Amino acid sequence: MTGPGAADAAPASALARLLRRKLALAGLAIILVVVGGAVFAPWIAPFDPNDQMFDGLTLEGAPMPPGGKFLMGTDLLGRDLFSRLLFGARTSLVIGIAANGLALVIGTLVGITAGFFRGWIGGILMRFTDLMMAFPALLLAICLAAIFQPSLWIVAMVIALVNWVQTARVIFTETSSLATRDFIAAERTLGASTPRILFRHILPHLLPTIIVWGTLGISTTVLLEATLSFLGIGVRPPTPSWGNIIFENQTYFQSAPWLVFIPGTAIILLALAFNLVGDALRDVLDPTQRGRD
Amino acid sequence: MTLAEATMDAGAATSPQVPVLRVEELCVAARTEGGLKPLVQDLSFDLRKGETLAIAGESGSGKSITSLAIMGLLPQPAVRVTGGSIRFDGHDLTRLSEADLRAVRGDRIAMIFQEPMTSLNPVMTVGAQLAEAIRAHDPVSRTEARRRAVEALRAVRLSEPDRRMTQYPHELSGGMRQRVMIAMALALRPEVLIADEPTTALDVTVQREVLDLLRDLQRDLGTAIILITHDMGVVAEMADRVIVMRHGRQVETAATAELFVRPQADYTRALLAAVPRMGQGAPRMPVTTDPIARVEDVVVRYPLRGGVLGRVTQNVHAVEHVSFEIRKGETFALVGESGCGKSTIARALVGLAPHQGRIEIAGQAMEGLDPPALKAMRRRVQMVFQDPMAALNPRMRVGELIAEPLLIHGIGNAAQRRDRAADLMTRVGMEASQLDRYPHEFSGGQRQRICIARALALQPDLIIADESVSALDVSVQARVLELLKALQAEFGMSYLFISHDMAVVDNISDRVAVMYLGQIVEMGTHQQVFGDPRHPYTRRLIDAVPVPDPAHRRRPSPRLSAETPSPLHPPGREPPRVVLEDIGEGHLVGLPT
Amino acid sequence: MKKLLASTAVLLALALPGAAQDYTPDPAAKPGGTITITYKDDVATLDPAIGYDWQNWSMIKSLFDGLMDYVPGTTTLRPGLAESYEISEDGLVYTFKLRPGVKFHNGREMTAEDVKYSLDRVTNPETQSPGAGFFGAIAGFENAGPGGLSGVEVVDPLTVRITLSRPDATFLHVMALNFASVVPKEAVEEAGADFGKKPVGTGAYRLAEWTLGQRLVFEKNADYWRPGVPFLDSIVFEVGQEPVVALLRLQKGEVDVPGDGIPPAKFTEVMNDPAQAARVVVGGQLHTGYITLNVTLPPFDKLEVRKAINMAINKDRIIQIINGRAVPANQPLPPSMPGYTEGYAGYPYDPEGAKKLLADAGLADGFETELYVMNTDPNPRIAQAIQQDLAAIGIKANIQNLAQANVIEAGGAGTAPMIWSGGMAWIADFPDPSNFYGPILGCAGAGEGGWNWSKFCDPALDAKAVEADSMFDPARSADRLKLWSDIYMGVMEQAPWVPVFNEERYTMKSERMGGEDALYVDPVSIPVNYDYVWVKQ
Amino acid sequence: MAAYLIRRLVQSALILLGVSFITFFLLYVLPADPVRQIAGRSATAETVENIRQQLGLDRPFVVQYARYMGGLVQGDMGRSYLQKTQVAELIWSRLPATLLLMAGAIICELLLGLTMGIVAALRRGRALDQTLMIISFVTVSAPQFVVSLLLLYVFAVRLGWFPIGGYGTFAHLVLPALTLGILGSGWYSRMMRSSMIDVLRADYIRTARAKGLTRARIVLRHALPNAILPVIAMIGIDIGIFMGGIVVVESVFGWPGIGQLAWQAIQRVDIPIIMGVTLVSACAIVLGNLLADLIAPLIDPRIRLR
Repeated sequence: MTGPGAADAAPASALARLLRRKLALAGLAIILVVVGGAVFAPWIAPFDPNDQMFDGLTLEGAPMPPGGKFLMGTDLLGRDLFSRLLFGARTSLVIGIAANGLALVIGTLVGITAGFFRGWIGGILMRFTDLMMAFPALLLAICLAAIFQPSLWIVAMVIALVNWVQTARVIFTETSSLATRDFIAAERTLGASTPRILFRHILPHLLPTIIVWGTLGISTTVLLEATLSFLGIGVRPPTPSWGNIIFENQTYFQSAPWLVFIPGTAIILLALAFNLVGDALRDVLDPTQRGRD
Repeated sequence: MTLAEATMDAGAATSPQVPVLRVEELCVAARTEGGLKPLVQDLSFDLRKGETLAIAGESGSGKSITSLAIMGLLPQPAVRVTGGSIRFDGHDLTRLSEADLRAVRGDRIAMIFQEPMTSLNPVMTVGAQLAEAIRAHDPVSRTEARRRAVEALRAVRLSEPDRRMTQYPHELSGGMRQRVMIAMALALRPEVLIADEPTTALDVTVQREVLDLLRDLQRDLGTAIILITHDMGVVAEMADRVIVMRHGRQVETAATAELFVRPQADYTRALLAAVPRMGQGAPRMPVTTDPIARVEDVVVRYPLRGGVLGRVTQNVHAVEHVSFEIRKGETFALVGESGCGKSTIARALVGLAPHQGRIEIAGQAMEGLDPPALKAMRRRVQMVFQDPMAALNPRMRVGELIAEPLLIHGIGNAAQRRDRAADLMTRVGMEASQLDRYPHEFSGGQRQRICIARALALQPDLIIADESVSALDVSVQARVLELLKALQAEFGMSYLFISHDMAVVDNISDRVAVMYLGQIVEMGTHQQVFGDPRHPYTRRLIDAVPVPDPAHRRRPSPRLSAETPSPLHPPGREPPRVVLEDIGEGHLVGLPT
Repeated sequence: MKKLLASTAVLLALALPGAAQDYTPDPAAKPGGTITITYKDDVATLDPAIGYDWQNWSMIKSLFDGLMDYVPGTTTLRPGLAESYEISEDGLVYTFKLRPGVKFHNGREMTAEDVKYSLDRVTNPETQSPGAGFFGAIAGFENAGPGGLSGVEVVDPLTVRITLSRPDATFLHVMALNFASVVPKEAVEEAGADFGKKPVGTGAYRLAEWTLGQRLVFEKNADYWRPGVPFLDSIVFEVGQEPVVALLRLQKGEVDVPGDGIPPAKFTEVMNDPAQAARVVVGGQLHTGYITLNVTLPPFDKLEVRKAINMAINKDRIIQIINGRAVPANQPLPPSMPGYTEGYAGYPYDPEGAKKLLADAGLADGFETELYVMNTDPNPRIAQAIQQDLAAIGIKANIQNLAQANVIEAGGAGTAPMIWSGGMAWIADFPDPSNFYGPILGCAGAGEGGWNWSKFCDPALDAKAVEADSMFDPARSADRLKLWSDIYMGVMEQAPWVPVFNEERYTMKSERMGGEDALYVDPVSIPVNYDYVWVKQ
Repeated sequence: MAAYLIRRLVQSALILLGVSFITFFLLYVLPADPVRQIAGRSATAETVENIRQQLGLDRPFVVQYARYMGGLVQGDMGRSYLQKTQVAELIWSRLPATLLLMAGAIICELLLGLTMGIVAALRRGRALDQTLMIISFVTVSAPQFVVSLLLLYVFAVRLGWFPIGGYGTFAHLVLPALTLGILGSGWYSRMMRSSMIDVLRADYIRTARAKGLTRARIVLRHALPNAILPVIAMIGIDIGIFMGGIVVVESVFGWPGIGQLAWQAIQRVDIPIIMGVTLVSACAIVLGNLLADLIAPLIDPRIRLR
């Protein structure tokens, strides 16, 4: 008989295994660079990200290309793109983590409740989840953003309200299957209370899934924030976020490609990094996914 | 030309003494992070025309790997042949190209697998899978392939072969699927058939039918069979010669009769000694104490819903009007085949299955208890599950797991609980120093001991052992059974022992109830039930068990292929009730209806 | 007082000295050909009573005619479906003589009944016309409904008499608005609410094909009553095209005129290429971009604060951001509008002075406020430039970057302290100074939900405005314009707005397009006067 | 089967009812007044009130909702506030474009994604597998607008292979469909790969090999139908993602679909259009899921429709 393996047990070794994967390591490195850039932005950034510098524009009002005084060029208001990217990383990360964290909490609560208590509570919760699935997510986000008027935290909340559904479904499926596992039955025969079963026995088993969805979800969130910003309903200017940097400059993709493709690359890299780490975490933490590489 | 005719020719053409397959010094190894790990080492044997060679051994002995190596189906690149040769028809199979191997596979060496449930493609009809196997090697027309497929199904005695062709695997029972597998394997009349645990996943009566079928077909076709099995009973019945393997090495090889009578290796001797045999259960003094648990007229049904409004269209009648009692200090066994409702009763007893009727533990009815009282009652009944790995939370340390019931019921402080856990560990034959390990660090038998220790923690009156030894290797099984007996002697608790294995039940139980389709058809002391079975179903069960003795002569029994009736009934309809009649000294027998 | 057409021209000549009296089409113009024009947004409707968009304004002008019209490429009035008109001495009765023999696209001849029906229809609340308010001077407007306007009478099949309840100097301009277009009753009733999809008018083109959300095709109206026009056989309008994409297609020769003009993103590139720059057409617009300061919300109720903000904005920098496609504004009216106050310097850019004014108002440490802005480029950028300018004098303005509807709502409700008007800004409906006052600076618009987002209401100025609008006599035109100039100077003294710039329109045409440049930046037939442009073959 | 269909349809109707209610409510509380948009700048307060009454927007929320649903039941989605056109007509005229784009995108992503997934599964652990998986990660991580702008820039502007924007011919479809397809393919390839790896490990694949079938036959006839099952369930969900995401791609490529319609309507609070588009999208999602559920048993006979 083969056991499900060590992943069920020791988290330390999970980290060790994670670090052995080159791609995950690359992802972690990117995340560290971005987080570092965000945290130390005030010290690294050569300029104030919101300073519309006089020499940041040509006389005709065109932005400056990369090189020279401005490492990555300037934007349409003559602000230093590199500085804005650094500060924008803060926004994107905050949204990524806050929005996704909130979505994860909502999704987990709904999923675990619906999965464990079948019957009418579970039924209602899952029907509601179905209903949310039927909403065109972006449309819903646009409506919510219009109602609440965008600010950093509102955008995070809107994204969370849209994004929890997938998590809820996954957690629901996992909880339902966990609830039928023998060791949960064993707990019941021992007389364990429902909260004890939920929090001591089921929740720890969901942690890998939650962690994985947490990391994978960050990339989705960063992208959604960028999309909302692209549509003009993201965080408030002049606060830079990677999404609204692109939004503000999107039509200049031909005359000033650096304004679109540098932040675009940054978003891709960050989302890629979170995806790589999340995927590796799934392999390391989730025994059912073991060995797919 | 039928299969039978075809083999007559083949049988006449070759001498039985020429080996069709010769394995020499075979070594198979797996690549792991820690380097090459040998799975099979220096294995050599000959397979002669028309003979059945059994490769027997417990899990991890390398017997299945050997069969995959012969077929060229090792999960490469991780596992591969590292030495030796497999000679077949003048070629070394280990050196053949994939294309050449493909020509051999299925056509000249065929294989059937342990899991009939998963070995057929679920999205293809039986007919398509059969015809495909034929057309892969014989360039015949579709119609001809189909005709031969029907022929093959008929040869494995499947009823309505034409209809089966259009059915999907999930529409067939396990036994029927295994027949389809056999038909597929034998359709092209291979010279060698490798049967890897062909009956392990089947119920004992179905196992009987499949074994009979294999033997009949071999007799007709003259195919050489390599039978991979862990069941010494199957070996004794089927094999001409036996190879006993352990840890990837050949321990002993001998003619079957010889091996059973005069085993040479210590391991073989120990293995044979561990095999439970019917009729060896020591006669026990009848237990006449008061009942600790009483089950009265218990019914468990699960509704199946359907239709537009989700109304109940059918009920699964899992348990139907079952009554019995378990006395203090006795071992009461429930036997029966899969789906007969025996586990459902266990679940009802611990409150996991909603039921009608009355269940009493130590004189107190379970129905209508408030949560605290129910919790208190749960202390008195504990359960040991079939799969110890699944029953132990893999994220908790063994010490926590064993102390968990104490914690739940608020007994003692942390130190006391730990002491108790350490004590229990030693009671079940393990060491207190292992308390901080995780379940996956233990072997299957050790895990089951941990489960038993956990069940003991609350000093229950009744322990329910639901197929608790079925997943274990025989040697481990024997030790766990010994442990259970010893613990009973020491603590005096009762067991409800649930098993499909007649021999095990015969060995451990004081009283036995035989279940069939949710109802008890016969109940009595183990001497009564096994010594004097009255109900036809009980007899069929007992007769079907393979006896680990080559000298044993089986009573000729009718070759059944009837399927088990369904436990599904529309609402309002109930299955006919079995009425039990006491034929003396508490031996209850269901009247045939 | 009775005037024929000739004297009308005199009146107009007084308004705009030196303007042409009528228009002579390009002698080189050749008939025939098809052109392609693109727009980003979909065409909502072609119903002249309803259409009020950038893209359908000029389309409706080509499908329909009103009693009055403008000389192509100018702001000079000329007669349209009316051959002549006379104005009573008290300025309250206008009698229009219709041009005979004008046919609708459905072949029926247009009569005075149609004129009355059209005016009744546009003022009927059931029509939900966004232009109904322009006809407020016609007698019986308050009771307009299914019964029609009491002030509009049919004298005979070719004569319509319109009675006003008060003198209105802008009335002839109103009659040139799209909303005053003449529509055939039977076609409107047949199509019902779908008249906007099946327009029937008297215009130079008729609608040949409309694939919703994709394209419209106009084809030449061969029976058009003006001889010699239009030149083109047909016009294809493609909608849903991003301006940048439209310009790329223009560069590839797939598009003749980008309806939304040259997008900022391509501006420098186009201007730096002499070959392309040669095809760029520049024209003034009757447009002003401004910031409203809500005078009812502290601290904007303090004049010093409003003046300080006026002095804090670096208009040159903002114009640089939009690639210099505007001129700095110092008053509500754009320079090309009659009544513009020449020589007025406005508030200087003087952050130090602004700080001082703030200190005088007791706000030396500045304050925090909100700046509402519509969320389409370049408005958020302009808002950020404004934000930086305000920050320089200690005012922290948070930007509320919202969809158009939400900004309008906040402005109307009076909850928005500051609004940058870009994207929703005032482009004059007709070339008259009064058009910049009533709804956006007068008391009438200052109520809940009105378009006067400053909530600025000065009864004295309002009284002056009423006086100016009653000066219908062309002879007093100069006095009237002076009066308007005074009104706007009065507004500037109280500084409810920060006029920022007057945008200039930069558009482009393909190599093959003919006709003088003014047709491509027509101040009235925005953006293109389709009737007079032609294709070089 | 019929009972299953009916029950699913009833369920779907309930979901749509829920969607309609929530959307209507969100639009009701939206801080923007559609009447001001309709009435225009020159309107008097009286005109505004008149119009408000005519549209019934002065009534309580419940009445408004009931009126809307009453119309909807009779197939009337109302008229656009600003365009005065039947919403049904507006949506109907744009739906083909969106459906075409969606079909193109789904074909694109299935072709790309499934091929990548299958190849990666068969070459598991090799360099090709790693490369394909990194590619699929990049596509999953790329924002729509970056990819669409990039494709537009490279293939339309620079190379001139495709028209820059618009609608009509197959060439117009390529870039927008490719954008959506590339973005979606990453999910499919990853899902297909892991599903395929699972299936290739299944007992019946071992049986198929033991029968001596060719590799191609094993992959195509035995593994693929089994591995594709989870992917089919995904297509239903995918439609939802498309319906949301189509706004960006349609606006970049000037594709006359309902995404653009929705975006313009939101800008102007044209409630009937927003409602209509939301309901049509929700319908598409619900139908997509239903379709996926109906297709699955055709491939896998074990799945019973209950």
